[in-house]
Amino acid sequence: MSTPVVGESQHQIPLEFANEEESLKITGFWMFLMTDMIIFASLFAVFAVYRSRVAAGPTPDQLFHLGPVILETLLLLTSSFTIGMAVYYMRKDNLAAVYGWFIATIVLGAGFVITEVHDFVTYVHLGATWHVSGFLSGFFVLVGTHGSHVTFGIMWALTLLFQLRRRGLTDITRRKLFTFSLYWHFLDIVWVFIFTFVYLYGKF
Amino acid sequence: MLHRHFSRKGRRLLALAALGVGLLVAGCGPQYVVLHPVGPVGRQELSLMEFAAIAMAAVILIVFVLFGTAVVRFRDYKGNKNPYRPDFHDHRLLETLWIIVPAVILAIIAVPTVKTTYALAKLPAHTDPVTIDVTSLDWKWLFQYPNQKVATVNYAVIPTGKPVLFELTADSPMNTFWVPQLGGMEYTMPGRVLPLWLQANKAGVYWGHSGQFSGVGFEKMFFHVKAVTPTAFQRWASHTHATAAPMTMADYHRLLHFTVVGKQTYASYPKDTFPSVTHGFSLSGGMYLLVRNNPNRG
Amino acid sequence: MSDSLQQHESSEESMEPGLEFLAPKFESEAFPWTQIMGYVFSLVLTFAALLLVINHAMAPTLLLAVIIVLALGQAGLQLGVFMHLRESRGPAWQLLPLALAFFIAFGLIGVSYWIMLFKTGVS
Amino acid sequence: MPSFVPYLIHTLFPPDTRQPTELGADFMILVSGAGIFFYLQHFKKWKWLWTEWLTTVDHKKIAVLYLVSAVAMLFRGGVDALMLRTNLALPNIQPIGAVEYNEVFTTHGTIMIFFMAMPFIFALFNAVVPLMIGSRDVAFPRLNAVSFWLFAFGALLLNISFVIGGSPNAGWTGYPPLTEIAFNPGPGESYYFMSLLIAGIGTTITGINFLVTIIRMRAPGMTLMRMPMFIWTTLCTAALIIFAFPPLTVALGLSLLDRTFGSSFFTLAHGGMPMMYVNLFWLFGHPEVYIVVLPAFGVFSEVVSTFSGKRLFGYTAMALSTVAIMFLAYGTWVHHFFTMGAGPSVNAFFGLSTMLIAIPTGIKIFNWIFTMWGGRIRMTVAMLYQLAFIPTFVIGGATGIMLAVIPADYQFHNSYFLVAHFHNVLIGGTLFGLMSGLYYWWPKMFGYKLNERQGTWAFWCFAIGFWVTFTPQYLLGLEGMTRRMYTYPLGFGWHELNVISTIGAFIMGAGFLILVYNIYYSLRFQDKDLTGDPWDGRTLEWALPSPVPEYNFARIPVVNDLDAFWVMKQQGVTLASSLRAEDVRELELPRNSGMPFILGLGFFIGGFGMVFEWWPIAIFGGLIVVGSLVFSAFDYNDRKHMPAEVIRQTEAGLGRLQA
Ligand code: HEA
Ligand code: HEA
Ligand code: CUA
Ligand SMILES: [Cu+2]
Repeated sequence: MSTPVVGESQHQIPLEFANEEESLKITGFWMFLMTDMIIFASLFAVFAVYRSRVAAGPTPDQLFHLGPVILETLLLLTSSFTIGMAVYYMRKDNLAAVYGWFIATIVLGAGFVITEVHDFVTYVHLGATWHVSGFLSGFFVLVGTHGSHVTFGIMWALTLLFQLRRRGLTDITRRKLFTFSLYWHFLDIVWVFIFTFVYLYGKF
Repeated sequence: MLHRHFSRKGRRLLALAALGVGLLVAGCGPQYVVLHPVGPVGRQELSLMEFAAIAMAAVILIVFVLFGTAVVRFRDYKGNKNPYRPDFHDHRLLETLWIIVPAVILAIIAVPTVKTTYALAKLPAHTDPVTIDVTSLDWKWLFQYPNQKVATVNYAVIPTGKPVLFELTADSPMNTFWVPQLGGMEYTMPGRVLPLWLQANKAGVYWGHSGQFSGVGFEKMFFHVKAVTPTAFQRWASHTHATAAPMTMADYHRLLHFTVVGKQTYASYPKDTFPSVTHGFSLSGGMYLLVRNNPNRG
Repeated sequence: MSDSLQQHESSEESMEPGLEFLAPKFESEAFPWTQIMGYVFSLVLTFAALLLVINHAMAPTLLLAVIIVLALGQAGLQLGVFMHLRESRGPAWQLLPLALAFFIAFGLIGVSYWIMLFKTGVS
Repeated sequence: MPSFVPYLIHTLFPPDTRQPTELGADFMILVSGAGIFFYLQHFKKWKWLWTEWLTTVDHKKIAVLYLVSAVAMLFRGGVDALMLRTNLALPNIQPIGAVEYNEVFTTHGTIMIFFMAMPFIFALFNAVVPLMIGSRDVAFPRLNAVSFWLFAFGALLLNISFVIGGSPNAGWTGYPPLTEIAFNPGPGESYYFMSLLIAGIGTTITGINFLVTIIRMRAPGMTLMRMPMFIWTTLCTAALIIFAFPPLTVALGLSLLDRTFGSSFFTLAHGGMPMMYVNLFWLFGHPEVYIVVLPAFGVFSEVVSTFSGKRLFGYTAMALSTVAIMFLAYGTWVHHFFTMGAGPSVNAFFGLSTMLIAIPTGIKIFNWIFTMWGGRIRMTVAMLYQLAFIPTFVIGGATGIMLAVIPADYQFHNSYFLVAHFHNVLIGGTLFGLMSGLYYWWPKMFGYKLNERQGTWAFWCFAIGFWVTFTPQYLLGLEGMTRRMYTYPLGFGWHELNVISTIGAFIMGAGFLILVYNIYYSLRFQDKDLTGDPWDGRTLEWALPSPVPEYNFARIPVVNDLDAFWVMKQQGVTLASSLRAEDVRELELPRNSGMPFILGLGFFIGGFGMVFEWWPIAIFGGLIVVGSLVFSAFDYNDRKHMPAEVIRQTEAGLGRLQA
């Protein structure tokens, strides 16, 4: 089905790019990531402006504890590495290794989400809901949007796991795994900025 | 000679149109408030407007002449003797020209624009302005005079020949404060005080209106600015302070209701009804109590 | 054999003059060194920022600038190492929009902030 | 359940929806709905509807769907406009009161921009972009259908607000705190936010789709600098969409959170900051106005060169100026709130960046004029719109520059001068462009031309009506009349000009009626166009028969120059004359799918539930959405084969296959 690519590079092109249509989807996914990036940028802009609008609520410094945040960062960075390894082994046609790294990614991601939810619940118990101030609204929505992206990613990964089991590494499942990895790394990048700009800067 | 006919008819039409517009604008009545400013702010804005309008007229003229010529000369009719030149599709000189000419025109407009923008942002030096705190409410205007201590609703009195500093805020959705004959508008926003200075050099009553839609009563947000001589102004202030009733907190809360009211005058007003820097930006209105009787719907 | 939606084969023939930098590059390695090094560096960058902040190592504005630079480094790392940024079939068209996206993203954050500072003139 | 029923009635049909106009609308909707139902039932067309239209992923059919919706929405928005103008015709007359007027101008603006201009543009994109670049489809056919259904259901959601629950009433810009629940209880504004969110997702997908289509799927040999100008503008529009819609999504989403879940983004209290919404909205809103005008520029570029019989003048400059406009469009948004006190430096910066746009736009204007220069201009309806466009748009642009003169804008802002400016560019630019494209590409889409004589009449009504309507509004602005007033007192001298303006609006309305009749008449009586090239066109879409077969190109053409088809005609080798039987191969085409429709329906149901805060319904809708996504993740069967023999027969039937 896949049209061969002309010329020298044919044997070097990974299978997920080899099929014209599947490779279109990768380009399309990059474009999607750009829109998502602007979404996050808008939320960052909101947060930047609202950072000092704490009304009667807590300031960032009073609110944040770095402990859980460092844990979340570690989990997410590691999962970014593991999904990178999954793609590496995918290109080596090593299905068993792909499984291993991929499942590790899902588990780490789940760990991230659980930690974050726990963290949020703590804040809410302290009375710091998003109703209280512009700052808290900005905070919860920025970080929460990232968190729900991760959650969505985990669900996506599960459907993908299922497809991998049924179909093995075809050009389509490869492309899907590859786009998933793009998504995941992208979330990692966003997190790094959240970590820096929300949490670390909050501790100034 | 079809195109001759066309262009003569066109010219006649053009002349007629010009006459019409000319009559409307040049002989314009006093209702063209933007064109009849009575103070330095409005006047500066008007002169920039005129300047830009002239520049734009030049641009429009150039385009229209070229466009008209092209259409008249190159229509597809039998016997059109004008050359058909399908390969005429690039011309370095022309293309440079229509980058440079607009750029120059824009530069000419841009310089005074920026200058005036900065100039209007500063109060004239060596003047002590009268300060008026303006709060837009649903759907009325509250004017408070921090120095004279009086307050009015839906009208303001200002001295002539002096800059007046309006400090604008809102205890309601946004509006803009606009008195066309004095000068341009500025938003009134909750949680923020924006300064706007205006000046009237001629005594008179000038109407103002909100420029930003704020619900069903928005259309009724007309108010008047009465410019009187400085002595008359002082007299008015002290007379009002002495004779009118004071505004209580309850009065203020009544003003917050979604209503349209007439002119009102108060001898004094509770502090904290206008956000001051020391108080942060919290009005004591308590808008949220009033949700129920909102006539925005039905 | 059947045609897909698009019949033409591409890659190098559609590389237009001036756009050579979009030529794709594919990575392949016998052992995942790049990935591992990428991981290590990402940890280093993160903890560097963390330590700087915890120790209040410099003046706040400078510190903010430094940790943002570190975050940008991290972003570059993820994009370059893990996201196979330059890979594509045909020209790597994602590069141009990506550059634009970064520009717009930072522009909109910075300029929004600038607007909301309200450096209103009248005083 | 007697206690349940009054509650339902009160929520769905609150008192303010029980007004004569709305009851009339209810009635019309019921009647036309019933009419459609019985038509389908009687002629047993349900299956046809489902297989041919609701599940289609063919870009040409999606184009038709977009077009039909856009014309319907032009009608809706136009009727709204006539209601506005009627109310303003004379001082203190109030055929409709304040409450309704506010709803009407809000829906007028929202519908015209989001549900008329946007789908109209997408109709043209879908109809011709793949054909122009020599491709068999867009990059993601199924997502293309998803886009359409998200748009359609978003539009439906906004449109039912008029009869169920209450319309939005805070302007097309929806500034808080007026849209906050404290000032705007009831479902109206939630409808606005929800429907724009849904349609916005669809639009974003369209942007991605066409961007990828254009950068990846051009025919061999069609380098960037050989792309037709319409493709350039589509490309830049798509890029604008990708980067402009996310801020809108955020602005709408945060407002919805404020309204429904009690967050404090734009509220009066709790440190909320309404201006941030304004900032985000215009971060989208300004690019948006170029999103709707760039495609029109593209149409004009095609039309002017076709009907002047000349290559587009200054092609390179045209392409680069499009790109320049795209870039600059992101950097000017603050000019919509110069009067919000951001300070002279911010204002000066954005005033200058705004003025800069005049340069690339001017390049375009002059290039169009010089395309005509030395040509032979054929006065078709499409070309008439082009001719009306140039002077109209230049004046609209010039008044735009006057608005960009910051201190002048302090006086112009939100006055009728502004209203006149933006109708001048939106109608003179966008609407005229869309009309031009409609007449130009209609034969390609449907296989016959629209009647030119009637088209000319409609054109003159639109053009003259336009000037009569909006010239007086400039003067009204100078008289100090502000926008969004449902009526005005006598004594300001505003009535004379308002009467004239209203008369003009009705002249435009007459134009619209003629247009509708023109479509109806042409459908019945116009001859079929058998050539596929009725205008002596220059670009690849005219190389195909009309209407175009499902697979577009039996064999993908090779492009050697700008105006590919023109060159082919010059050399005497068109696609029609050169296709041999052995060139035809079996094709793989996208397979129809019900998923996009179901997904859109899920969004609609979920959105409806959100609007009324009926959570079971909202969750149900959400589950449909998730279900369709999961389904399509596991659906590997999304293509179908079209045997070579079928294609050979089709082409032979069209007389395009060499024996
Ligand atoms: C199709 C839509 C469209 C287009 C193309 C434009 C084009 C432009 N617009 Fe307009 N605008 C709107 C739609 C559009 N606008 C809408 C809908 C609003 C209001 C929204 C609302 O509040 O509801 C608005 C509001 C608006 C404002 C805000 C005013 C206010 O709220 O106070 C401003 C201010 O700067 C502005 C400026 C401009 C400028 C400078 C251009 C320029 O792009 C124009 C450039 C073109 C030319 C200048 C003509 C051709 C050029 C030449 C012939 C070359 C030579 C020219 C010179 C040397 C000047 N517009
Ligand atoms: C592409 C966009 C577009 C288009 C095409 C139009 C078209 C028109 N607009 Fe619109 N307009 C906007 C976009 C547009 N507008 C926007 C964005 C706003 C701002 C909204 C806001 O403030 O939030 C606005 C606001 C606006 C106002 C200001 C309202 C106010 O501030 O109070 C006015 C007033 O005159 C107006 C008039 C018109 C008229 C007369 C037309 C005419 O061109 C319409 C022509 C009519 C038709 C095409 C159809 C006619 C229908 C029939 C003939 C059927 C008759 C049958 C029956 C009556 C049953 N518009
Ligand atoms: Cu009177 Cu101008
Ligand atoms: Cu704009």
